[in-house]
Amino acid sequence: MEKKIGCYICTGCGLGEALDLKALKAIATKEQKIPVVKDHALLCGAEGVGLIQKDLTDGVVNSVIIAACSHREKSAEFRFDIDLLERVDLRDKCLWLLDVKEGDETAEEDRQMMAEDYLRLGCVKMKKMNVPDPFLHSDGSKDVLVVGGGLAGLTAARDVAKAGYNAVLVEKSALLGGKLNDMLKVTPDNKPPYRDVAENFIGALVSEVEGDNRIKIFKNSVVTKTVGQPGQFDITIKNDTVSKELRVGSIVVTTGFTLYDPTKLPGSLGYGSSPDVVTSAEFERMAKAGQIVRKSDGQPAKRVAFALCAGQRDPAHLDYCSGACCIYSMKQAMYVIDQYGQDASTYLIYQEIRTPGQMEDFYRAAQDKGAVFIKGDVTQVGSNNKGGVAVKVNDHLIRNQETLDVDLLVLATGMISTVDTQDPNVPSPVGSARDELPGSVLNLQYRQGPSLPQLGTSAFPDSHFICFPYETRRTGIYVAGPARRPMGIAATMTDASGAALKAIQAVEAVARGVAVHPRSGDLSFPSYRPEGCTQCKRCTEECPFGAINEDDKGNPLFNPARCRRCSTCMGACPQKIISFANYSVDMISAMLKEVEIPEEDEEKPRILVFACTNDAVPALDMMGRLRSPISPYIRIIPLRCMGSLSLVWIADAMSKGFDGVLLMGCRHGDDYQCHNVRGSALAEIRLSKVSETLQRLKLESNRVKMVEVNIMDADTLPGVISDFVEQIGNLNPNPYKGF
Amino acid sequence: MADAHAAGQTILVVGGGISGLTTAIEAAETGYDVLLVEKAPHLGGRVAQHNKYFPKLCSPVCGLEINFQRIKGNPRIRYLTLAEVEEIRGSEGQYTVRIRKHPRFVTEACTGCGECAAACSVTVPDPFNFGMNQVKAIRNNHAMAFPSWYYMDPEYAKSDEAKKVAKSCPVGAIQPDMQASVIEEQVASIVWATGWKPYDAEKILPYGFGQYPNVTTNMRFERLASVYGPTAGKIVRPSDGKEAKNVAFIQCAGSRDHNYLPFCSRVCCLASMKQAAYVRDQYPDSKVTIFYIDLRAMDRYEAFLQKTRADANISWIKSKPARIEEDAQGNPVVIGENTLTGERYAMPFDLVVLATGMEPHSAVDAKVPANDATSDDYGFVTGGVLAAGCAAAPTDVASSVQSATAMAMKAIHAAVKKG
Amino acid sequence: MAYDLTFAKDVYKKSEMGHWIKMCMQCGVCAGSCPLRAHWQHSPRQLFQMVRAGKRDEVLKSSDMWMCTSCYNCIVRCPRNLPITHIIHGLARYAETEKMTDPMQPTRRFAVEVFWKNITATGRVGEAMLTMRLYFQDGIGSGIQKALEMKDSALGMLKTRRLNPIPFRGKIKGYDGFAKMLAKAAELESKLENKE
Amino acid sequence: MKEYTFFPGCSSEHNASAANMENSVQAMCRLLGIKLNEIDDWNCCSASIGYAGGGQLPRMALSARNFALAQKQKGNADLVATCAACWLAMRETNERIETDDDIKKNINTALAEAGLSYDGHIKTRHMVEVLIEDFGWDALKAKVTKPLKGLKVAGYVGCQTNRPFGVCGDSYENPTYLDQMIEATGATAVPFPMKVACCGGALMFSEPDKSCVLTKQILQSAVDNGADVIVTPCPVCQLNLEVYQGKINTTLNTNFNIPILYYSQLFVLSWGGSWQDAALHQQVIPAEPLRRFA
Repeated sequence: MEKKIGCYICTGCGLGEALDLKALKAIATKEQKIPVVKDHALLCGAEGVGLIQKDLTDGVVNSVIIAACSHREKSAEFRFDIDLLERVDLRDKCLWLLDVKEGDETAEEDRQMMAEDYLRLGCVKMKKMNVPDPFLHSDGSKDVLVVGGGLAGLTAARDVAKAGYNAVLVEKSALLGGKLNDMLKVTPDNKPPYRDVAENFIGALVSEVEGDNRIKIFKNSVVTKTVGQPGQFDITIKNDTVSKELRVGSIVVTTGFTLYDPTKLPGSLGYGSSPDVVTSAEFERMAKAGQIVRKSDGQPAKRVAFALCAGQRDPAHLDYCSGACCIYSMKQAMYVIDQYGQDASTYLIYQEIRTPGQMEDFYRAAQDKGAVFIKGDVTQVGSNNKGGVAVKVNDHLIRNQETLDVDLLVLATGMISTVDTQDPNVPSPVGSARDELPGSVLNLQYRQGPSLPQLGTSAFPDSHFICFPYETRRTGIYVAGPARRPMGIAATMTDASGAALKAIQAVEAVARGVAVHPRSGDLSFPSYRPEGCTQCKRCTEECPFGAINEDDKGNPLFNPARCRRCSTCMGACPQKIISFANYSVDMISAMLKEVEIPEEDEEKPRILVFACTNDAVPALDMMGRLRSPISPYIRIIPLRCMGSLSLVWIADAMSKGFDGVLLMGCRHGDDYQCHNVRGSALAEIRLSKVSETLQRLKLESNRVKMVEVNIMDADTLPGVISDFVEQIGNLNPNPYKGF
Repeated sequence: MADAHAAGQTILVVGGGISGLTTAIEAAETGYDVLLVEKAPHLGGRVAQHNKYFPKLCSPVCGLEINFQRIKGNPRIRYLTLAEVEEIRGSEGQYTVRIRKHPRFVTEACTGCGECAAACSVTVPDPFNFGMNQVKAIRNNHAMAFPSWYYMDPEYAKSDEAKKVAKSCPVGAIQPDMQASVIEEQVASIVWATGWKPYDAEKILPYGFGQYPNVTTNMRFERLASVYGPTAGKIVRPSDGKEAKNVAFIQCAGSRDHNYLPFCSRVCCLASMKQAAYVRDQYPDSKVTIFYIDLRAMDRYEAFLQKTRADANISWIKSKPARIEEDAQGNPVVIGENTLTGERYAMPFDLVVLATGMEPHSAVDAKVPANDATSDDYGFVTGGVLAAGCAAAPTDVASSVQSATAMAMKAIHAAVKKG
Repeated sequence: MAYDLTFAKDVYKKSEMGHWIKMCMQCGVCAGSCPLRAHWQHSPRQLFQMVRAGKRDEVLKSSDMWMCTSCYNCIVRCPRNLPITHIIHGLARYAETEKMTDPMQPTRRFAVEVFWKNITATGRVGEAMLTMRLYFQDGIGSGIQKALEMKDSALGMLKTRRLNPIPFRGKIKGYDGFAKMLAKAAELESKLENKE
Repeated sequence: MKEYTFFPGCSSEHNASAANMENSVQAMCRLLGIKLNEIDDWNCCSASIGYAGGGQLPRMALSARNFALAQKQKGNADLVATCAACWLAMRETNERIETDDDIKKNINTALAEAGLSYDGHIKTRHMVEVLIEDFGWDALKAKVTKPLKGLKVAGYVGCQTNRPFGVCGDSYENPTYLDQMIEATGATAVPFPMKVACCGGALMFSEPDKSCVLTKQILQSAVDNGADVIVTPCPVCQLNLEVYQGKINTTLNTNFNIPILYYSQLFVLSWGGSWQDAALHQQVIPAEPLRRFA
């Protein structure tokens, strides 16, 4: 398709008064050779939009440059049915960011220069952009694989099917239902009445799933291999005898949890010292069998103590709270009271009672039934002369150390995810129990390994994002339920439904060839020039989403459907051979080269700012809205993500004559805010090598600086910028000016 | 199927906070048409008023910005601001809803240039900052507000000045005579995501909020700690502007209490730990005391509790204070029993922050207007429509988003059934 | 004394409003609300936890319950709606019926031996007699001393005709029925207190 | 003329400690047009301290007998009490009888011994509720002929007219009805943080040293806030605050000499009643600051 570019300049919001329109139009037409250049006093108004639309309808134009306000404004007005649209921000980041006194000619001139540069950048970018040709495949699948047939898996499979998609449900054991099969009753969680234990509903759910012809069920089976990408995941399902291959579009992992190994608990909790010290899971099975008795002699267990946080919230064991144990233990205390009535004595020994939300009702109900709550610790467990268990309790609330004689001591051990996780930054996951985990649940054939990335030190394959809890580093793969994070029954069902939604959303996105969050709808994807590749593997190692595999020669093998379009690979490539149709190393180089660099004697330095489009650019827009002025010498070029930073750009900027380069990326480290996880961190690492480049050019290393910018930094950012401008001002002008 | 879209398959989402935004965007990006209805002038809801999120201490605006970009880029989402659902008829699959659109007095032509606010001489207590400062009667709530169109207070719209100010708008976007309008829509499913409001601390009489200036609430404290708040982020005492370096947080102020809100609001413990960090970060020589009944840092949030515990200048007292008095210096004095030591204390502080709980809007000013709507004893929605986030239960942001995504799934089920 | 619920279950059943004790969540509001907090050893919520821990002697022998001035602060502030004032009164009464209270506990002596006797003797409070009994319960000496301490006030009361010079007062007209009623009530009460 | 069944309570008897309340209340009612029909042969309500000697049933039987007599003599007309303790004890008893069937049964078995029975349905009200609800602020203000201009009064609500039932739904922590009454007489209600603090109540008899400390704090706060007099609706509070000032002055070396009055005395005086009508001659600590209005 031949590009027919039209450039439309808005003179509203004071632009007309502040800027020399004729000069701007001259830049577009004469200098940049844009065939159609028009202006309007209110481009976002019906008339202005009509002006553009007419040119599009008449076929005079098929690609549009709008020189007006920030791309964050008026998006609805400027939504046209075209492939290429570029916004040049003359208002928010130029007019509103410059403090120009009436009649101050120098300042007015500086402002005009900035506007002209931004118009140039826009024109060059448009000329360099190509229409992305979406990644589509004919042999894709929209089926969803659900691994694990417990509560979460059943819920996910059912919800996928109800939405009109096919689900493949793989269950390791011989029957569906998972942990709930062992439960006598279930906690009410977020369904009223919150006071009462609820009937176990797993049977109904299992038959609903087994009766749904959209759900294909594999029992006694595991996934031994997962190859490919969303829309084209080829998985191998193996039961003891045969292996079977099939293709699915996306994956929900719901393999649930195992409980912390009670034999690893401190001896003071007495597990193993007596058959009458049991875990809550063991107690639940006893209750289900109608056998709330001493294991030792079969006598009725009317006096039962529950030790909460048996290993949880203890760095030596599990450094997290298991979320559901308080409520779960209250439920079990109710079993005892319901069975033995007036003769029952139940004690819950706790650190903090955690019954969030409406579950406070359940806490009150447990007390109302007569359960006694003791804030304190179990300091020692022995046997007593009555053939029961003697529990030494340190009661913090009445500062009292007493023995508690019971028939049973129940240890509420904590949940551990059954998902194998990995994190290059974290050597070994917490909780030694993880060593005994079975093999990988998906066994991903990914360059970056078979497992799912874990969250920090938690060993859970959970999301780092508060706002986007389903965003993980493996596109199209979603973990739900206690496999992702310790949680109770209602939370598990909610989580599974959410994951099911994300799974069908992913297959729909792939079918349309668009990206999912954070660059939802982006049609572009990376490609490379094989002849230029040196097999350095940086792209395959650095991709935050493990999207790139390697072929047998060590060349990158892109999986566009795994790709989130962050362009980290592009920045990682020392050969500059990775690019997107509408975003490339060459494009940014060309843009920065187009900036007018005044002669040295004009004493008008030029400072290039690379700003992350996610947080830094909005922060700059916010500065505009607050009218907090910055130096007229800076030129801002937005980047998709700092991860795309190519050192070539620094070199080009320097040889072009820029006096300094300031990079604005998102916070990295443990609490990183980079929407692409590693982008800004990787940029920082690359930058550490920039000094070589600068030395080669005989330039001071402090001409280049990277800063972390938070989206709400509009208050401090002006200072950051002026400090850098001042710092550059103290250096001699870049000697390469005018070369 | 997802690719067929008969009319009336639209999903109505009520509430444009983090939950409503999520349901709307996730459903739209899966291929469904969504109508998002928000009562306030801007989207973003309660989280937009927060300074930072726990446990990462990052700005809510960061995630909101991404969501707003997704809305801007997605023609499947229609949104209405200053709009309320007045009536719901019919049932899942075929609802008819009546929506009232309150006048904004500013049209979508607004370019956000700010001329009108400059021309406006009338100021009002800023509702966005809980009235702790004054703002113009025509404004937008904050520089990152979306949509960025200004709005005018209805009272001011009646004034003569409003008509003059209207003339000051270069694009003629201001219409002081704008009227409310009512529309009807056919939708397949409805997700109620009306969120929560801070419990009215004045009802908690023993703590003297409203009586003692230096007793404040956690939501007010969020604004106090925000650089875009009434004090430009300086944490000071309302009474005399003195730096608040000795700050107490009282948990369960209104929550877990039969006299007020019997349920646990879930987030307050973690929110106070976060706010303790605000104080400690701003004043290295500050001291923080947290009064609590049980510390509820569920699942992996435990790590945040441990991190906070590591700070020796933050002390913890397991006690629900009985009452607050004020001493001669205007210091609130917190009185109660330390339940772990048995000691009776009376401790003065520069500032006391009440960790007030969540009152669901669906219990007070956003009840579901449908005959078959059901809710629990506390006003959380349990039936008749789908409920996401804090309309269903008190939850933190991440859990709200999970809930909202799940509700997008349930909403799609209804749409599929219809289609 | 090891943990045991026998005592607690007895209190739940027999002590006035005693069954509410199991609902306490140990927040401590009652303690901070009590005007006598400087004087007791165990706050109400501690007493409740002690009851649940089975500490019968410590609870019943303690003088803490006898510190209650019936100000009702704890009741209106308790987040769990426990009628704390009544529970405390109930525990005091329970201790009394179990003969566990220190007989010399001043409020116990006043309430049981002086006040109750006084009102049941005639049907109404005889203030003068009440005061005399109160002062002279430890014998003439300390009685005179206490009386002298309050001499001026007493004279003032007499002068302003707010104290009856004649300590003895007549019974109410329906005293016989009144007495029978009380006897019956007491009988039913003890049945209640010893019900199994 | 509004009529009510009346339960004066022991301290309001002739020559009893609250005779000044009783006399001023009677005068107040005459001026306002209230007829109080006293229950014939009433007995002590047992107050709250009755718990220890009587326990549950005997304690409530006492109040129940009063209700039974009232019902027999005056039907179910509202029963008005002037003493906080009586009002509370009667209200509690009635509430338990109406809500707890076992109590109702047992109480009536006991009442039967006296040939009586009671199954609830009599509303117990405090005199101040009658003034506020049945007459209203305007009516109370309208009667003022001698405004107590310039008189600075600390309104001491105390405990039992405030908790757990409260007067006219007023706040437990900061009730305002008493201040409003003071202002209604033309006097000034001074700020008084101790208005709902406990004076030590019944413990004053058994453990005066403990109670005197509480009483002292209340007196101190009133004085610090510039009050000429303290006004209260409660006879126990009145007695503790007035009669123990001497003891407090000697034991806690203070020198209080502040008159402690009843709201009813202020009304009577401001409504043109005489010194005698207001029973101001019955103050142990003379009400000198009110002289100029007599």
